[in-house]
Amino acid sequence: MARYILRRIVYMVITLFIIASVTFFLMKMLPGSPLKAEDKLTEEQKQLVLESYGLNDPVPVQYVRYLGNLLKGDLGISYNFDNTPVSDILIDRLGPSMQLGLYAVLVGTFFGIILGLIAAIFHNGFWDYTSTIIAVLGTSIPSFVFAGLLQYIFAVELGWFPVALWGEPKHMILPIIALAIGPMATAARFVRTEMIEVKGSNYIITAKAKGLSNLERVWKHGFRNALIPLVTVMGPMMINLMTGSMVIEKIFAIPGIGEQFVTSVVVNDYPTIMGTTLIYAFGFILILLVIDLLYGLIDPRIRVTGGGK
Amino acid sequence: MSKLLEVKDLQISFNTYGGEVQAVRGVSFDLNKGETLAIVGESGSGKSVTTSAIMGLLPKSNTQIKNGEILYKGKDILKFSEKEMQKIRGKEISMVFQDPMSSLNPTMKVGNQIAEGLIKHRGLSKAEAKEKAIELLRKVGIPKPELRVKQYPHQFSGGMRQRVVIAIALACNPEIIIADEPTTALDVTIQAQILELMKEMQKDTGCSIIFITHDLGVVANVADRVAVMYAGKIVEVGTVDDIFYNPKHPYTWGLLGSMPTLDDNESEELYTIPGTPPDLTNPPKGDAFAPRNKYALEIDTMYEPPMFKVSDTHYAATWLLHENAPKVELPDAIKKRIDSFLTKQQGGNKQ
Amino acid sequence: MDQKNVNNLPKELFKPLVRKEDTSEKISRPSRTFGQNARRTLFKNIPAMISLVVLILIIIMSIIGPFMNKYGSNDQNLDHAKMPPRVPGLEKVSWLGFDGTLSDELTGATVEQATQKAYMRFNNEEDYIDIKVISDGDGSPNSAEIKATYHIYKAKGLEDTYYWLGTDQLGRDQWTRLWEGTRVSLIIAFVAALLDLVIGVAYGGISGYYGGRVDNVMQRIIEILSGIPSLVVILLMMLILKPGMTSIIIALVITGWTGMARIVRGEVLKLKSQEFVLAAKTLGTSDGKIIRKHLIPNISGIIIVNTMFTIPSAVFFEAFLSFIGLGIAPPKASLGSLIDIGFDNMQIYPYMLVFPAALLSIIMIAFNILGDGLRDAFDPKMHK
Amino acid sequence: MKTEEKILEVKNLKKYFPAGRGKVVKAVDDISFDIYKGETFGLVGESGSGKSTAGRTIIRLYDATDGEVLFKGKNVHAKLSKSEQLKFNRQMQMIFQDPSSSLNPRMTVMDIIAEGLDVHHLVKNEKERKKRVEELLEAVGLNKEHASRFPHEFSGGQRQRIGIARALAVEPELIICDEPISALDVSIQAQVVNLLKRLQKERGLTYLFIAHDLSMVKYISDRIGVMHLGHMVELADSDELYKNPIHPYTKSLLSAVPLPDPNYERNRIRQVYDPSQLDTSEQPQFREIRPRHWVRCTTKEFEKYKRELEGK
Amino acid sequence: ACGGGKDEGSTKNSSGEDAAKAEEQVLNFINGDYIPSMDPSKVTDEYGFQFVGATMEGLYRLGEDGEIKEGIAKGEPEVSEDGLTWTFKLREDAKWSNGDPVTAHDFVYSWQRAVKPETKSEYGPYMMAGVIKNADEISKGELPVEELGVKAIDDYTLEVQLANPTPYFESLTTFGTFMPLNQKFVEEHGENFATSEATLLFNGPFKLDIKDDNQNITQANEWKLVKNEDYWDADTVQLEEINFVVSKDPQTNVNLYNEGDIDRADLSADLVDQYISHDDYRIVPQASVFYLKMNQERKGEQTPLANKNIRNAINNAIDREALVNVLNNGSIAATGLIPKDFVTVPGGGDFREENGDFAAYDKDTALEAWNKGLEELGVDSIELELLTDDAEGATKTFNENLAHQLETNLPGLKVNIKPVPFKNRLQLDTDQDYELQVAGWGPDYLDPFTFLSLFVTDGGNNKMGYSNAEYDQLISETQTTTDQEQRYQKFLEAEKILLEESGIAPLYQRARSQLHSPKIQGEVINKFGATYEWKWAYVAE
Ligand SMILES: Nc1ncnc2c1ncn2[C@@H]1O[C@H](COP(=O)(O)OP(=O)(O)OP(=O)(O)O)[C@@H](O)[C@H]1O
Ligand SMILES: Nc1ncnc2c1ncn2[C@@H]1O[C@H](COP(=O)(O)OP(=O)(O)OP(=O)(O)O)[C@@H](O)[C@H]1O
Ligand SMILES: [Mg+2]
Ligand SMILES: [Mg+2]
Repeated sequence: MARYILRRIVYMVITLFIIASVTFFLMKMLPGSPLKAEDKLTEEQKQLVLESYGLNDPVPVQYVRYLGNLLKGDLGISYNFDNTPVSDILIDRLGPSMQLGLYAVLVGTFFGIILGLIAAIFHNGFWDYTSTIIAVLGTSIPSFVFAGLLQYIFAVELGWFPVALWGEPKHMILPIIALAIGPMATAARFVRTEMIEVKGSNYIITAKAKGLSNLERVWKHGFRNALIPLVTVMGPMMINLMTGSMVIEKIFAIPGIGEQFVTSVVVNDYPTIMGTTLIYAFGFILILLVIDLLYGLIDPRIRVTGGGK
Repeated sequence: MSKLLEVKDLQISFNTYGGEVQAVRGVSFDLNKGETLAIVGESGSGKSVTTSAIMGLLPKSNTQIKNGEILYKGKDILKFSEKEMQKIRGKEISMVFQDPMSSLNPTMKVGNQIAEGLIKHRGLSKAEAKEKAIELLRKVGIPKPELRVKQYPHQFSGGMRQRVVIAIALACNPEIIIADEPTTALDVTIQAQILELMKEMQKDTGCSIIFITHDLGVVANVADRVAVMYAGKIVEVGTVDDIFYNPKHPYTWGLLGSMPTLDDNESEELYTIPGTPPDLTNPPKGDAFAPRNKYALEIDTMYEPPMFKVSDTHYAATWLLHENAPKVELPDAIKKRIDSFLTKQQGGNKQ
Repeated sequence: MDQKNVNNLPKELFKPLVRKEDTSEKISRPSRTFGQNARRTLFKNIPAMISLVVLILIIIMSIIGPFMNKYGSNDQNLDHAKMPPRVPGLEKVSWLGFDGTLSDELTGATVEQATQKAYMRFNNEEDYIDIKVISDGDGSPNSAEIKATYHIYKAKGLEDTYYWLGTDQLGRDQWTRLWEGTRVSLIIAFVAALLDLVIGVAYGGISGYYGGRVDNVMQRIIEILSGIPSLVVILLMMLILKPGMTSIIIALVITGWTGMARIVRGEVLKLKSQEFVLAAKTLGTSDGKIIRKHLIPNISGIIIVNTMFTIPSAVFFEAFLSFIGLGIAPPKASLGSLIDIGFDNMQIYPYMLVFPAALLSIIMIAFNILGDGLRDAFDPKMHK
Repeated sequence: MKTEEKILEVKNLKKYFPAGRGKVVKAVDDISFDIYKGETFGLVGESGSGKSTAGRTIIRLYDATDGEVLFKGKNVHAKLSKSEQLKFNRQMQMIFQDPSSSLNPRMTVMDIIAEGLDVHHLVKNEKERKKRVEELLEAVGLNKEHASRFPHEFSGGQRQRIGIARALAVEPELIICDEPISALDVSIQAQVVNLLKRLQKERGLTYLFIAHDLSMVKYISDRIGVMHLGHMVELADSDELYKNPIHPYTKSLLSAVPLPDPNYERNRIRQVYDPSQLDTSEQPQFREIRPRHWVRCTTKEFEKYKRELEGK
Repeated sequence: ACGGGKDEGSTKNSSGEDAAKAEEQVLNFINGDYIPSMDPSKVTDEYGFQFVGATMEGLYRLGEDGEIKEGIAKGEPEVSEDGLTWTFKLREDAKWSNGDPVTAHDFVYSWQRAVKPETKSEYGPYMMAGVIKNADEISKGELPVEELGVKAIDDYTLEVQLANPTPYFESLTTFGTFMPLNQKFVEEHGENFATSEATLLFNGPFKLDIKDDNQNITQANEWKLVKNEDYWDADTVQLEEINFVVSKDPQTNVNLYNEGDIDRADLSADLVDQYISHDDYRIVPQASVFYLKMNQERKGEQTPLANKNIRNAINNAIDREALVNVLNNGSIAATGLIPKDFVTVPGGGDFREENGDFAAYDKDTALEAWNKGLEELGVDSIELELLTDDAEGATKTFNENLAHQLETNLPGLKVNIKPVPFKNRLQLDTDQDYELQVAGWGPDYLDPFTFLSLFVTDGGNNKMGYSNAEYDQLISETQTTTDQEQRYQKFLEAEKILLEESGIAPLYQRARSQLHSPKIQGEVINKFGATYEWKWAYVAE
C-alpha cells in the first residue's frame, strides 16, 4: 500500500512536471507582455523593463530558470500585482474558492444523492419524474443566469440574504446554492441510473430473498455499490469547483481564485496562470489518487495495488 | 408425508413490448416435507419464474399472475402482502441462486451478509448473529470461519462463494430451500462437493428442497422426485427412478438421450430433440412440444394433452399414453442405455 | 378438457402426425434490428420525442426565423433602440408582455415627484405615459410609489410597427438576432461535437484497440491534458487564434475530445475481447476493418448519446466565452452574446435576457432529455 | 479417417499474462502435444486451467511466451508475411464458447458468415456470395431465410451453428472448438455435437475440442488431454483415459462427472484431489507411461503409476 | 496657475451652500479591483494612484478644477529665467507616520529611485524623461543616478533642474510618481517595501488600514482609509474612515447601493436607463478621449488608409452623437484630440472651443472624399479590420454601431470587427498589425502635450504610420518655448494639422455615470492621477 502510494506520488511529480512544461511553453505563445503601462512606454523603455524581468532571454533559458525556481518552491512574482509572490495570491484567493467549492460539492452531492435515491426507489413514479426534472434543469440552466436570478430574487426582492460580498457565513449561502446546483444535478442523475441498475442485480434479489425490505435493500446493499461512478465524476467536479468559478465570484464579489484566474489570463500574468494551473493540476492528480484509494474502500474487489485499472 | 407446499394451476404472464409472454401456463405440483424435488427443463421453460413466484420475487411492473394458488402450509402466499412476504422470505423459504458471484454483495463482508437475515428474522444481536454466521460457515465446510467472516466475497473461490450462499439460505432454518441452478456455474468437481453438502444439510435440518437444473446427471444425484418442464408446463413428474428408468414423455426421452454417458459408443449419433422451443408469446395450439416431437400425433396439434397417470407417483402429459394412441417404444438409443444402467445396477459393481 | 372427455376422443386423431415441412427452425417473430428496436423504444419515450420535435423546430426556426420579418440581423436603427416586444394580436393581452409597453415602479417623496421621475425615465413623453398611483406617500423620501406604463410604440409613432421580441440597444430586431444567434450557437455546437466525435472516436478507438504501451502513452497524454484547466487552454486558443467561430470551435474541440476518447476507449476495451472480435481476427480481418465494422457499430449508441450531451455543453461553453468577452465577433450574435447583453439589462429590459436565456435553457433541456432518451433507446435492457 | 499425419504440433508452449506488480499468470505452462489429421483432440480441465488460452495461442490470437506451434510443419508463431498469415487464417478456424457474444450483434447472419469469404476473396460476386452463405446455412441445419436476420433473433443453439458456418466458410482443415456446447441447453448440445461429427465425416476436418463436460468430450474425442493449472497432466486415447486414469487429478475429475443414472449416483464415491500427495522431490515431467498414454509425473511417481497400471 | 490659498470652498457642496456635518464621518465604497501596487515609484494604474494619492502627499495637491494647492511645498516655487531651474521651499511641520520629518532628501531619493533602471519602474522614466534633467539617460543606464537634476539644498529646500522648460511641472508634482519616500524606511524593508500595511509609510491625509497588517496589500479584498492624525493639515481632514471592498459586477454594485451597503456605484451603460431618474444619479465627466487610429502602414505595407481622402471620408462619416447615445453613460462626442474642459488657452477660452470642431458628421462630404479616395486607389471596395478590446462594457455595441455607420455611409466599405483582450490589442498596436483601432488616452498632467505628443513621427504611441514634418516641428518647439501664449498657439496649430488630414478620427470624450450618495460633500474629482480627492470631503446629514 505504502509502496503503491509512493509510486503514485512519483508518477504525480512526473505528470506535474510535464504539465508545468506544457503550460510554460503555451504561455510563451501568448502575445503581449507583463508591462502594466505598456501603452504609454516607448519601445526602449519597454525593453529595459522586460530585460529586468529576464524576458529577453531565450525561451529555453527562461524555462530552465523557471523549473529551477519551481523546485525551490518558488512560483515567481506576479506580473499583475506589484511585488506579490504567486504563492501569496494562491493562498489568499484559494481560501474562499475552496471553501465555497467544498461546501457546494458537499451540499450538492448530499441533496443529489437524496434526489437520486428517491427517484430510484420510486422508479417511473411521480417522484422519479420530479427529481429528474430538477436534475435536468440543474444541468441545463447556465450558472450565470441562475446566480443572477438568485441574487435578484433572494437578495434584492426578498432581502433574505446579502446581495454580495464576503466574510460572514450569511454571505456564503447564495453562492453555495448557485454552485451546488450543478453537482446536485449530476449526483442525482448518477445515483438514479446506478441505483436502478443495481436494483436489478442478483445480490439485491438475494437480499430480497432474505426478507429485507425495499429501504433496507436500497440503503444497505444498493447505495454503496452505486457509489463508485458517483465518486468518479464528483472528484474532478470538486476540483473544478474548488478552483473557483469566475462567474459566481464576480457576481457575488467573492475574492476567489476563479475570477483572479480569468483576469490573469487576460492580462498575461504568466506566473499566476502557471501557479494556478499547477495547483489545479496538483489537485486534479491528487483527487485521482484519492478516488482510486476510495474505490478500494468502497469496493473491496478493487485492490489498490492492482495498478489502478 | 405431509404436503408443505402445493402449487395449483399456476399461470403467469409477462407483459412485454413484443406481447404477452405466457411463461408459466398451468403448473401444479406439490412438495413434501423433507424431500427434494428437482425441476428440469431447458432454458426458458419457466422453472425460475415458477420458483420466483413462490418467493414473491417477480417484478411487479409487468408480471401478471393470471391464475392458480401457491399454498404454503395451507395458506395462499400469492395473497400475502409485501410485509407478510418479508416475514416468510429467508425465514420459512429461502433461495440459493445460480451465480454465486453476483448473488453476493461485493461490498459487504461475508459475515454480515449471513448475519443480516438472522438479525432480521431471529432478532439476534449483532454479536450473536456473528457467532451464528461463523457456525454456519463451519457447517458448510469453510475452513477457518472466524477469519472468513471478515472477508469479502471476491476473496472466496467460486465453490466457497456458493457455500456462503447456501449458508445464507440455511441461516434461519427454513422449511423450504429453493435452489435455482445452484451448480451450473461451477466446475464438475466443485459441483459434486456442493451437491454433497446440500444433501448433508438436508439430512441435518430436514428441510425440503426444490432443485432447479437442466443437468440430468445432477438430478439423478440429488432428487427424490423430478418434474420435467417444457414451455411453461410440467410434462412429466415422478420419482427419479420413474423418470430415469421409465420415462414416458418424448421430451424426457430427448433430454435423457442427448446426454452421452461414459460408456457410450462414439460411433452412434446422440439422440436429439430437433428444433427450438416455442415462442411463449404465441404458444402453438395443442401440445407445445409437437413441432419437435418425432412421435407427434394429429391430436397434438389440436388439444393439449392432460396429465396421464402412469403410476401413483408417475404422471406424464402426452397423448402417447392415451389408450387410443399407437404404442410407441422407447427409442433404441435410450432403451439401450437404460438397460445398461439397470444391468450395472443388478451387477452392483461399482469400482 | 376434462378427464371424462379424454377417453372419448376419436381414434383417427391418434395417427402419427405427417408434417408438410420442417418448421422446427422457423422463426416467427418479425425481423427487427437493434436500430429498429432502438428507434421504437425512442419513439415510445414521450419526453424524448417532445424534445426531438422541439429541437427540430428550433433548428428550422434558426434557419427561417430571421426571414420571417423584414428586419435584417444588423439593421441598426437607434431611434428604435430598446423597444419592448410587441406581437400583433398578443398585444391586447397585457400580462403576456407582448403589448409593446415599458413599465416601471418609481418612488418619490410625493406622487408628483415620482411622476416627474417617470417622465424623465421615459423620455418625457408625458402624453404616452400612464401613471398608476400605488401609494400616495407622506412626503418623506421614497414614500410615494407609482407605476408608470410607457407606450413607446405610440410615442414614437410606430403604431404599425411590431418587433416581436423587441429590439436591442442598437435598435436591431431581437427576433431576427435571436434566431441568427441560435444558428451560430448550434453550428458551433454541432461542428465542435462532430469534431470531438471524429477525434475522440479515432483516438479512443486506437488507444483501446491496440492497448498495451500505445494505450498507456495515449492515456497519459489525456491525463496530462485534463490536468491543465480547460479554461487555460481555451482562453489561450482564443487569444492566439483570430477571434471568430472557427477559433471558438477549435478551442472547444481541443479540450472537448478527451471525454469522448475516454468513453470510446472504455467501450472498445470491453468489446475487443468479445468473441466476435476474436472470430474476425481468426478470419484474418484487418485491424482497420475490425475497428470499422465490428467495434464502431457496436458503440455507435454510446457515441451518439455522448454527442447528444456534448452539444449542449458546447452551446453552454460558447455562452460562457461570450460572457467573459471572448465569444463570437460582433456584429454576429450567438445565444451566448445575446445572453451576455441581456444579463446586463436584466432588471430594466428583462426581455433582452428572457428570450435568449429561455431558448438556451430549452435547447439544453431538450438535448439532455433527448440524450437520456437515446441512452435508454440504445440500452438493450430497455428494449421491450 | 484418422491418419498418423501430424497436422498440428505443439511444443513446449507457454503463455504468461502479466498480472501487475511484475507478477505473471502462467495460464499455459509448457504443454506439448500433437494432433493428427482427421482426429478430434479433446482438452479438458477445470475452469481457469488454461484450455482457452492454449487454443487461442495456437490460433495466434495470443502471442506465445515461449515454445512453438507447428501447423503442417510450419511455425505459426514465426513472422509471417501477410499472405502467409491469410493462408494460415483459412486453414485454421475457431468456434467460440459464448453464442451470444461470438456474433456481432449489428451484422446480419449473411454478413457474419460471409466475412471470411470477403476477407479471402472466395466469391466473385454478390450472387455467388449469397449462394455460398445459403449452402453453409443449410449445412448447419438452418434455412436460407435466416440469412437476413440478426443474431439476437436466434436461440443459443442456432447461434452456435451460425458460428460453425462462419468457421466453415473458409474451408479450414483444423477447427478449434472452445467449449462450443457449454453454454447450450442439454437438448441443443446434442444437436451441435452431432453436427460437428457429421461435418467431420463429410469434410475430413480435424478438431481441437475444448470442454469441461467430460462425458461429451469422451463421446466426441479420439484422444484427450487433461489440463490442470496450465499444465497438461495426462494425455491418452479417450477410452484408455477413462478406463485407466492415472494422474490423481484425472481420477478426481472423472469421479465427479454426474451421470443420468440415479442408481449410479446414489453409490458414487468421489475421489478428492489432494495436490499435497504429489511428489515434489523434483520437477515433474511429461512421460509416456504406456504407448500413447502420457502423464505428468516425477520419476518416483512414474514408477508408482507403472506398477499400478500393471496391477490392473 | 497656483492657488496658494488654504481650504477655501472645502466645505461647500456643489451648490455652494454649507451642508450640516453628520455625526459619523464614515463612507463606504466599492473598488473596481484590487490595489495592484502602493509603491509610488511603481504605481501605474487608476487604483494605485488613487490610494497613493490619498495616503501620501507630494509638493502639491490638486483641488477643485485642477487648482494647484499647497502640499509639502510652501507657497509657489521660484523658477529661473530659462524656466529650467525650479526651487521649492518645503514646510517644516510635515511628518511621516513614523514620526520622521518629511524633507527635501525624501524627494531626491524618491525621484532618483523612480528613474533608475533597477527599480523596474514603468512610470518613473515615462513621467520624468524629457522633464527632469538627465532622467532619460539615467533610465537607460547611461548616467549614474546621482546625475539626476534634483538636489536638496537643505532639509527644506529642493532644487530641480529640468530638461526642458516645463510649464506644467507643478501639476506633475501632484502625481503619484513624484511623491517623496523615506529612504531609511524604504531601504529597511527592501524588497518588501509597500507590500503590506506594515511596510508602508504615509505622509498624506489618510492612512491605509488592512485588517491583517502582514497581508499583501495587493491581495486585500477589503481595506479602509483612516484619518492620518500626523498629517500636517489634519485639521482640514474631516472623514474619519473610508471603507473599501472589491466588487466588479456593476449590477451587483447597484444592488449593494440600493441596499445602502455602499455610498457610490458606477453604472454600466445598460443600467443608466434604469437609474437616470434616480435622485442620486450623476455624470462625472472625464478627460479621457477616445479616437479611431487609422493605420497607414500595416507590417511595412501601405494600407488604403494612407490615402488622405479615405481617412477624411471615414472621419466625416461618423455620427458621434449616435455613438455617445449608444454609449449611454454621459460621454460626449469628441471633436478634437484635446478634451473639453481640460486646459484653457492663455488669454482665451477652453482649448477645445478655441480650436473648434474637426470631426463634423457630414455624409455628403464623406461620400465625396470616399469616392475620390477610391478612385485614387483604383478600387471600388475596401475591407478594413477594426481592432477593439473588451476593456469597457459598452464597447461591443459601440463598435457594432461604429462599423455599421461606416459601412452604411461609405458604400463599398466592409468593416470586420476584431475584438481582443486589452493586452492583445496593445500588442497588435505595438506591432502595428491592424487597420482601424479604437484607442483612448487619458492625461498624465495638465498640458496639451500629454495628448499631442502622441502622434509625432515614429513616436512610441504613434504606431499608425502617421507622419507630418510640420506637426513634429510644432510639437518639439512647444518643449522649449517658455511663452505660454506662443506655446499654446503651436498646440492649436498642431492639433489642426493632425485632424484636418484626419490622422485620427476623434470619437468621444468619456464620462462616468454613477449613483452617488448625496451625503458625500466636498469631494474633488481630478482629471488625472488620483481620481477622487477626499482631503476636503465630509459626510453631510
Ligand atoms: N421479468 C420478465 N419479463 C418478461 N419475460 C420474462 C421475465 N422473466 C422471465 N421471462 C420469460 O419467461 C420465460 C421463462 O423464464 P424462466 O426464467 O422461468 O426460464 P428458466 O426455465 O428458469 O430458464 P433458465 O434455465 O435459462 O434459467 C422465458 O421466456 C423468459 O424470457
Ligand atoms: N487476457 C488475459 N490476461 C490475463 N490473464 C488471463 C487472460 N486470459 C486468461 N487469463 C488467465 O489465464 C488463466 C487460464 O485462463 P483460460 O481462459 O485459458 O482458462 P480455461 O481453462 O479456458 O477456463 P474456462 O473453462 O473458464 O474457460 C486464468 O487464470 C485466467 O485468469
Ligand atoms: Mg432460470
Ligand atoms: Mg475457456
